[in-house]
Amino acid sequence: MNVLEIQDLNVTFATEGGPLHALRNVSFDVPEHRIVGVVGESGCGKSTLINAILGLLADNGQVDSGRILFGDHDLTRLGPLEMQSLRGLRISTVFQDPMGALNPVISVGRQMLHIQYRSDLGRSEKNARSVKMLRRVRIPDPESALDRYPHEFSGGMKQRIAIAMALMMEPALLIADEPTTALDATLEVATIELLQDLQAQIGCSVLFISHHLGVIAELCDDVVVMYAGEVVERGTTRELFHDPRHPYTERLLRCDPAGQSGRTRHLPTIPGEVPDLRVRPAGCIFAARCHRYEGICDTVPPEVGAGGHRARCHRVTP
Amino acid sequence: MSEAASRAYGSLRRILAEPLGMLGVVLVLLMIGGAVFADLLAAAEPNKISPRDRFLGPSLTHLLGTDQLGRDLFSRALHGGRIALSVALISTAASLAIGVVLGLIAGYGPRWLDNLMILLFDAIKSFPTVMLALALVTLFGPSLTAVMVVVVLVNVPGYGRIIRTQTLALKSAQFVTAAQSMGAGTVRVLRVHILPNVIGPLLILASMDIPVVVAIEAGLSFLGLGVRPPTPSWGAILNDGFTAIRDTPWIAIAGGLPIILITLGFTFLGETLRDVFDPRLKRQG
Amino acid sequence: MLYYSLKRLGLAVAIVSVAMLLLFTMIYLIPGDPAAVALGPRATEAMREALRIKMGLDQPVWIQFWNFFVNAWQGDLGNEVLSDRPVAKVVMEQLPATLALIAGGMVWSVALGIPLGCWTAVKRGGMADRIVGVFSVAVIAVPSFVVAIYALLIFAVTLRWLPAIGAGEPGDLGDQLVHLILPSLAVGIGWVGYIARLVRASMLEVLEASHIRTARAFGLPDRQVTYRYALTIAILPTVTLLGVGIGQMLSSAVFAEIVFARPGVGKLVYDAILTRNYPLVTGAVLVTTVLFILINLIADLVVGYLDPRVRSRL
Amino acid sequence: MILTVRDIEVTFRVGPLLNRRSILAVAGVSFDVAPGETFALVGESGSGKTTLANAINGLQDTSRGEVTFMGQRVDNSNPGEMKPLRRHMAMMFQDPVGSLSPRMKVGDLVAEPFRIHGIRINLQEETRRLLSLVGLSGDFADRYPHQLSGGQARRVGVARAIALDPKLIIADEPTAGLDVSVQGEVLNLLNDLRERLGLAMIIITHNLHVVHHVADRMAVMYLGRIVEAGETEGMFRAPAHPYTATLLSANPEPDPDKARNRISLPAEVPSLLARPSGCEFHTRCPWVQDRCAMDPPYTANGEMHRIACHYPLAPGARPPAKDRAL
Repeated sequence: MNVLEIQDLNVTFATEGGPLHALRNVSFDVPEHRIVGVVGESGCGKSTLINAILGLLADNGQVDSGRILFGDHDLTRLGPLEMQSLRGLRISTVFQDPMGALNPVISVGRQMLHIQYRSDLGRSEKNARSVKMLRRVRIPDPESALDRYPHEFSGGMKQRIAIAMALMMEPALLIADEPTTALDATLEVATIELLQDLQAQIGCSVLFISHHLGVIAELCDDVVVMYAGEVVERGTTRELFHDPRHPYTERLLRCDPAGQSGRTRHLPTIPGEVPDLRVRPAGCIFAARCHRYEGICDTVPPEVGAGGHRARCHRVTP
Repeated sequence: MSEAASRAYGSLRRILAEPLGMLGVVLVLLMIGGAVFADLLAAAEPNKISPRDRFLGPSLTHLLGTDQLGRDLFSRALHGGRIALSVALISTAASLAIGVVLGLIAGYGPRWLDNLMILLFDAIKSFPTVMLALALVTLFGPSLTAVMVVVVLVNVPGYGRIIRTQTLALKSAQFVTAAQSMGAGTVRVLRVHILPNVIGPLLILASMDIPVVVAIEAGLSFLGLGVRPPTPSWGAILNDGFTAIRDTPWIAIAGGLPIILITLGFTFLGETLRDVFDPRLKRQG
Repeated sequence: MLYYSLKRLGLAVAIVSVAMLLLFTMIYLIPGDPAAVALGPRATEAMREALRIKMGLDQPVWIQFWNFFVNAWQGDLGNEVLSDRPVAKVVMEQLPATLALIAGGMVWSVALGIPLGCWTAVKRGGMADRIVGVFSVAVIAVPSFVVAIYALLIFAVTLRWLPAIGAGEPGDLGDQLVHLILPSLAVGIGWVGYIARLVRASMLEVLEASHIRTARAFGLPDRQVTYRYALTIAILPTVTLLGVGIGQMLSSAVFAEIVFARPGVGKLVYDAILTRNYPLVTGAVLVTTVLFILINLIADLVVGYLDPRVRSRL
Repeated sequence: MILTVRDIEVTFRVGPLLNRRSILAVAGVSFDVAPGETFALVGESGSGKTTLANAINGLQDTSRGEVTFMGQRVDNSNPGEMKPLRRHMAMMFQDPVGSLSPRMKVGDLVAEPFRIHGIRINLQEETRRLLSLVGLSGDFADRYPHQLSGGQARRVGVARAIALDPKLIIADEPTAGLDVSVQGEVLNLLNDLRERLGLAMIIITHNLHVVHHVADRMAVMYLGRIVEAGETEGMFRAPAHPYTATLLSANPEPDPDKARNRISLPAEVPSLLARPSGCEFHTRCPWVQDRCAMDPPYTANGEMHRIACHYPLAPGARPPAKDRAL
């Protein structure tokens, strides 16, 4: 059973230099009770993907084709009000920037109260739920925290409050957009453990976006690798990290200095740059930087089939 | 140099592509042209009194009519543009020069100097403009110089503060620290790294301030505290018209119309300049 | 908050003091003998000398300034030349009329500006946004005295809808309000534009903030996000700007009072200039300046109170 | 030694006028850098590593201690005295694009060190030479910073740093803001240049794995102090200070089978305004014992491997089991 199925999703933005094809034929599933990681470098389309799922694309962006299935709904076809009724209740989100994630002029308690506006509980019961949730994310003295304002908390605590708010209505799907990137490494570990614990308790699925391979390897069950708006490889975490098939995944894993067990003076890199998405190459998106490039890569875009461990590459037998 | 020329041409095209920018350019050129070629465009002497022609309504010989002394209002309005524009340009340039220097000193200098300057800026700014102008004109006597001193006094604190705030922000920018770490001195840092980054937005703001300056000059002249009669000034014409507003409204219209046109022209132009060159400024409202 | 308030208060006192110093310097720099100027050419040397002593002009500069400074802080701005009445009293008599005019302008600008700004921010890019944008720029650009005269010409002289001059019958509130409409419109219309633009700009900025994205992602209704989460923050710079706006309206009020022949501080100063009543001019300038600083202080304190980030600081 | 840092302290005064307090951002740091060596300063935000770099470079006044560069005292020196020495000590700043003046072209940016020091030379030729040295074509000279990618901007920063043939480069987070695939390029470039030009380098970073591949020796900082310093190789093999061990485990290898051994520190970093008593790490240390809250640990200067801990870890130590259920 999949909580979320993304099928052949295409998103374009109207820009001054012409249409920018930000997501191309993106397909993957988020199964029940699993943590799916989306990994990619800057410009790979991670943020666009989240905004498309949440129905929060900027005014100049639009879904051209494809479906985002969430339960019985196709999220690309829902009106704003229907979408709004899902957000916060069935799909929740934790964003990257803990400093700006909470409204600075409304107290934490009120903000948590507002999120529960769809619940029939009385005010004191709602507050009790907020306190319980804050306690679960290990905020010290949660009762008094309700009356405090976001600026009175440290960055790590703010991010934990944001997590508490996201999980308050026990959603079926939690989208976490680089939730630990802005935190120090030692706090990052604690936050990830917290997410793991809460996911196990609530039993939701998580779509976890990160550029940090180590974090993905530790936290996620499945991984989707994105490059320049395309899914280039997907599989279980173990498959992907032990047996990377797409040349991009392979090289990305080698680039991570943490992956070098011994000391080397010369670190591997991926030469070249991400192509301009306004003029997509006719063939494989990675062809220009690929070390396993051959003639066909320039002309025919590789496709991926459904299911299992897949890579979008001509050199990989499907 | 051709690169700069083609850039300038490109900017001009972008301004003209906006309807408001186009309107602004046309209005400004019209008013400047009218002022520069006033003698050619209006046959009549602006100050020639002819008692027989008093209070004539608009006609082909007198496009905007005549005033209580029989002077041709069209000619006076065009010549009034000279006064308004020269006051605006001279005093804006002076305010810019003083404001930039003071702002750089406040922003880059020691903390106590900064505090002192800000206090001074705030104190000057807290005089209501017209009140300050009235006080100064009372003390120095009505004259164009007094008007320009008022404009400089009113503008400098604003310009100074903007430059100071931006300088303060850039002072700790990494590229400034980088230059300092290479051994760049204060003068080099200010000239090469800070000034080019703060001057552009200020020039745009200053162009949007020209209507304000025109308004100060016209306002003081309207109160009889600006240029001395019989020098033609829009404010003075407006005052003549105000005195006779019940019977001969065209005099007031002749005085007010050029003020409206030039302020709108410069404002539309400034707005477009800002949108085209510095969209960030828009945020500051 | 206490520390913040004290700091703002201290700053206001410092600004008032510097403003007094500036004003005193200007008076001191007048070319010629103030006593001679005040008394006119027919006065005898003895009369001038008497006035000089009375005005304290025989003392050294710093003592003159000190006296001016101390007296001014105590509300003693000297006596005016014509009737020898205390300047402070004369100015205070005229102040309510000016304040009513400014309050009227403020009502116009707030009642129209904030909804317009909010509306155009939500509907940005649309036709209404463009029209309001041009309107805002236009009313900001055109000087208030031109607006005053044209309004007088159109609504009072030509259409005869509204009274042209005066402040209305004393005691008759309705009549006074009718007389207030045109002058307060002339004073306030530019600020309708300013406020509409500022509210729009700061709304757009706040609406892009990541906490607004978070609120949307939690499924909060659009109305709540716009009015409760965004407008409460976007309104803060508007309050500060209103403080500044009072200063500009004080300037516009001078013209409005003259054009519409209303009583008020502006008219008072204008008449004082024509009669060379210098103590009255400087006194009135000082009073309006202090008023302006005071209103800005209040605006800062209100912003501080509305913003928990400031409120909770000491 | 090309650079000697002895017991330096940097104090900041913070807070409102009536309630001004001073915080110790750098609290007595000592280390040496030998010619041709790469030394790494590692720490998280608030550890004082960037402040320390600025103090060495004379951009930040110190309240105690000595900094000696090429035999000359440079702490608290005035700009005039410092200027000749700046030729020999170059800085690279965190933000690759932000450290380039936005309205200057790359060519002028690379030529700037020569202009500042009044060196008469064929600037155009020299600029091209430097750009090619960092792997950029001459066409880049006409670009503006905002037209560069992060990696390219970083290369321009390197070209500026090596322009005057310095003896020492201080690089603050040289890989910050760069994607993993580009990080390697910059580190390789720095390594190459160091070997070719014989420079000494100080690398400041929070990422220990970056350090592993470039630094000969390293020091780990916490709340403005060095808690452990020594040979990079040895510290990676057997971290002795609990904080070093935590940092090492915090950036795990991208391997799902190995990643689960991370050491978690739930408590927050203490404020510099309220430094903990005794060993300042005791509020977060998984191995904490009673003595740690009372006695500050002592470190001797000049030893090859310095550890500020009462109970240094044995190689491969795991934190004592703790109750994770809450």
